[in-house]
Amino acid sequence: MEGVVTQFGSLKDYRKGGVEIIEDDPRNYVFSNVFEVAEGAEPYERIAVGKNFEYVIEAARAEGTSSWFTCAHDEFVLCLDGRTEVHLIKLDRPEDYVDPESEGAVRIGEDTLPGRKMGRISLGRGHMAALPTGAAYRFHADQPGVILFQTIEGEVTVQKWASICQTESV
Amino acid sequence: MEGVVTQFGSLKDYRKGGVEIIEDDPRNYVFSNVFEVAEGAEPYERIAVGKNFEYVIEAARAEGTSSWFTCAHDEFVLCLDGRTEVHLIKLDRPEDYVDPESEGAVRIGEDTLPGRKMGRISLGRGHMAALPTGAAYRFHADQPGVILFQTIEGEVTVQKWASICQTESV
Amino acid sequence: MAMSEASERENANPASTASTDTEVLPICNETGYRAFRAGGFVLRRDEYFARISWPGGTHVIPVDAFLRAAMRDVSWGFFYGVVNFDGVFGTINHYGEVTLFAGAFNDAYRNARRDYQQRFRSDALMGLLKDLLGDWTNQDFDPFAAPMETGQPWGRKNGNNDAAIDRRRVAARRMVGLPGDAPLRTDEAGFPVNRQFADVAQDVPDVEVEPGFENEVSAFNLFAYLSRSDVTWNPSVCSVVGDSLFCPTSEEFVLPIEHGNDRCEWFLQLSDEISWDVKDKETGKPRARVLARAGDICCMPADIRHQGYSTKRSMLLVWENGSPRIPEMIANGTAPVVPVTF
Amino acid sequence: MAMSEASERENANPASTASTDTEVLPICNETGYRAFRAGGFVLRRDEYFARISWPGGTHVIPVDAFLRAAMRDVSWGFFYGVVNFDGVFGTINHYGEVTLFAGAFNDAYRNARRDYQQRFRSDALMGLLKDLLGDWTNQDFDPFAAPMETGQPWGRKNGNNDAAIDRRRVAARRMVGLPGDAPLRTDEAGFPVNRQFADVAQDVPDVEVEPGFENEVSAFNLFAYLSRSDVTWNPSVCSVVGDSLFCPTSEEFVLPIEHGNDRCEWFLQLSDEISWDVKDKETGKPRARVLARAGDICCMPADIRHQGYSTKRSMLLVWENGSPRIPEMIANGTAPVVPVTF
Ligand SMILES: [Fe+3]
Ligand SMILES: [Fe+3]
Repeated sequence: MEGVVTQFGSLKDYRKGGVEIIEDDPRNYVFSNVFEVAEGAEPYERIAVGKNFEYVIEAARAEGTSSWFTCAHDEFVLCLDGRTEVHLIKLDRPEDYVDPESEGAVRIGEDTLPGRKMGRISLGRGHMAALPTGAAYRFHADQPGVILFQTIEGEVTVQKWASICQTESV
Repeated sequence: MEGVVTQFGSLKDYRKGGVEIIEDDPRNYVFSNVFEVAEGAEPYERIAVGKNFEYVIEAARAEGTSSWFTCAHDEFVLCLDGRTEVHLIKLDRPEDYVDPESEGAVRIGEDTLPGRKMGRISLGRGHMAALPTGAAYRFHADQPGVILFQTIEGEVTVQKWASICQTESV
Repeated sequence: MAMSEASERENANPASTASTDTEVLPICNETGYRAFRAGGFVLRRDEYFARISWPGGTHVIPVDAFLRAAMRDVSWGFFYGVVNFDGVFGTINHYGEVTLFAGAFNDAYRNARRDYQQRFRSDALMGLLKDLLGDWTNQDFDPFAAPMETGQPWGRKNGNNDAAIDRRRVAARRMVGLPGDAPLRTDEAGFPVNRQFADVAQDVPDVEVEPGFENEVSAFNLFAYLSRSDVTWNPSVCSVVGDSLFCPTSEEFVLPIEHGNDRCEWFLQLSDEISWDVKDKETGKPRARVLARAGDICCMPADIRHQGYSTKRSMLLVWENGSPRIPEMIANGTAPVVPVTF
Repeated sequence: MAMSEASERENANPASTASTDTEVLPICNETGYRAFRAGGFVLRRDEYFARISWPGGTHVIPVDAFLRAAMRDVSWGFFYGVVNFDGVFGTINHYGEVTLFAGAFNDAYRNARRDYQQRFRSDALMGLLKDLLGDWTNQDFDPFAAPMETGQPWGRKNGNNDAAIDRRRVAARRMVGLPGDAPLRTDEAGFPVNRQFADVAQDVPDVEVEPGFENEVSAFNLFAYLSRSDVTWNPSVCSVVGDSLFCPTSEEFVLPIEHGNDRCEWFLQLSDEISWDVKDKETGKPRARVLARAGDICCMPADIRHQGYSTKRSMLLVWENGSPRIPEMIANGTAPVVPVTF
């Protein structure tokens, strides 16, 4: 189709929609925008933008190099803006870093981890990568970008719904 | 279009629909079927099947020769079944038969009327004829048929809504 | 479901002080369509939808449905009563003035006080809607036609179809076919028999006229006349007794509006069948479903809205009372809701 | 707006004692279509409409809308919660059993006690609906496609389009593109880039894998994957964390159903924009309108029904929780209406 333009958002260029009320409370829709959330976030602060029982979607600003994370279950990361590198290490003893029965990612306070290098992924916009159980992962972005996690609520999950969500009818 | 069949009703072949109620009174719809009404009618009995303030639609069974009618305003007749002849006479003194200020048709009890012959129309199914002001008219049908009048309520108008209209949900 | 000549005349009311604040907005570079503003309402179209906004609200209607509805509203001169384009948006005729509304006949909008309306001079809003129809109708789409008779309305601006949307509705003064009155329809005049009425007899009444009565003795084949209608859901006056108007029409697919009656309206089904959805005029709640087959006659009460469905193209005689005293009676609440009680 | 693998499995519940009384009726000579019966419901189609009847009532739905809705209901295995084909007719999923209803989510029908419903074994009703879709879909019509991508559904029986209606919905077990999991979409596999996503980059992530980690280190271009979707409004599972299902989909024109949620459902708009009409689940009264643009994320509460409008084909990530304990919580009323309070 001639001249078709698919509008993806970015940190620098997003237009937020919103909830227009007829008879309801806008809070019921838990409406936010991941670029706006990432704009106001610290690098790699994992802010919940969606929550369904224990499951969450976290949005993060990718900027510079993150600390290492690990998790006792699969997670997935989706790049929505910029270019982000994912570094993966197979931990020798993941249970030293995360309770195997636990849920959600944990942040590791060390820079060098005992394990084997699994690989490196460079994610562009729209790319999704697996963050497999038992791996440690960290990110690097030369320029600010936005990534999204499909995971479970855990100790790294930041919840500040009242400050990110729409509370009044547009 | 191949095999298209347009369904017109007739005295011998009509299928009545009806009102299916969700929350209402079927009487509000004044629902009847002109073929059913004509089926149960005397020849040329002009039974109101529609009424809107003073205006009416009358249905009649056309069968044999009718008496003469006249009217102080235009009327129209529509043939819905069979073949009906309309005979028209320009009355010399219409005011002898109908009050010029009156509404609705009047039946004339005479067989021979003083006036000039205007013409004769043979109506088939779907044909409509004018019954102009100041004319006398009568009908002849060899076989039973159905005609409809667009007119105003008058002395010949028979109203028996309760016996022709739907009163219960189908 | 038809309009009277009276209401057409009343559309031009020079004494009206209602708003004339309408505006044709620039062409959108992306879609090629113009936007249109009537007071606080802005109407835009894109590839698929008409998008309506007003202070405090927005609404979306698929553009096929929107154009079909707008075409009837324009063709009928805003019509009797309420023309609901759908459950939210529409017009109310005040005979000389017209209200454009959002949510005015929708319980939820009203209860939440989210309904919005503005009143315009009829001629001002009519001009805007005609411009809108001209701009938004592409060359392949005929908003008067049944879906099997027309192309699609979708996509970016692609030509015009002024021939379709500028069709003049014919109104007989006394009866179709009388000398000097509305003419019969013929192949030569551009009215071929519709594919769905291919079997309808085209015979003419046998008329013997004595000299001097050529203007009085007259008959025509109404069914043949209707078989040559080139539009759907567009009643036109065929015979007139005072304010009593026989307005037959040919119907196929779905009546493009929910017509909110302001008075009683009669339907005589001349051929085939139509199903009618009947909802409460004010709230939109379903009240009844009417199945009308050939020979069935019934009245739509004054407090309902109705929408019809006709698979086989059918002939419907809409019977209206166009008396100018009825708008007054409606205004002061003395018009009856049902025409007959028994 | 997606379904879980779990609910698909639950569709076959051999212990169910619900009705299996369904029947394929003979072909209608006039239209060429079969009729179908499920208990007291009889479904017929003609040139323009699906006509539904049940003891005490009838209903008409334009057949394009009906086929698009039925296609989703079948493809989703009756789905979570309520699938409203329109304001009157639809299905309720009980996970192994399914209710067919008329008026059950319509105030007027319920208050007048004119609503009607019957419960069936899911596999029995699913078989009937698949037969119906096969019979009622003509060769030119694709009920999964956007209007600008398909021919019309109208007219008498005219061939079949089994290829369109038998498309298999792909569900990833872990993530699309992992070895042995749901494959990527390519030209060769019959998934060209959709015309509306012609500008979407088809680059692939740069993946360096150390030997032995080929099953672990994996990434794919989700946007490219979605740009090659050949259907609209048909979420499919792309990545799975326990019961957390990412079910992205491409959307164009109108969501063919009003989806009545039985649980919270999240929408992350990945590209372009969708407008959502939100109505009360039980009564159908309008509650809100949500405009979602790229990057917007929001939740549909469990007590609403929603219908979306997307002009430009857009990418929507539907996020579902497919936990088998949720149907129990819904049944005993302990499932939350909103996912987060703040
Ligand atoms: Fe009407
Ligand atoms: Fe949904």
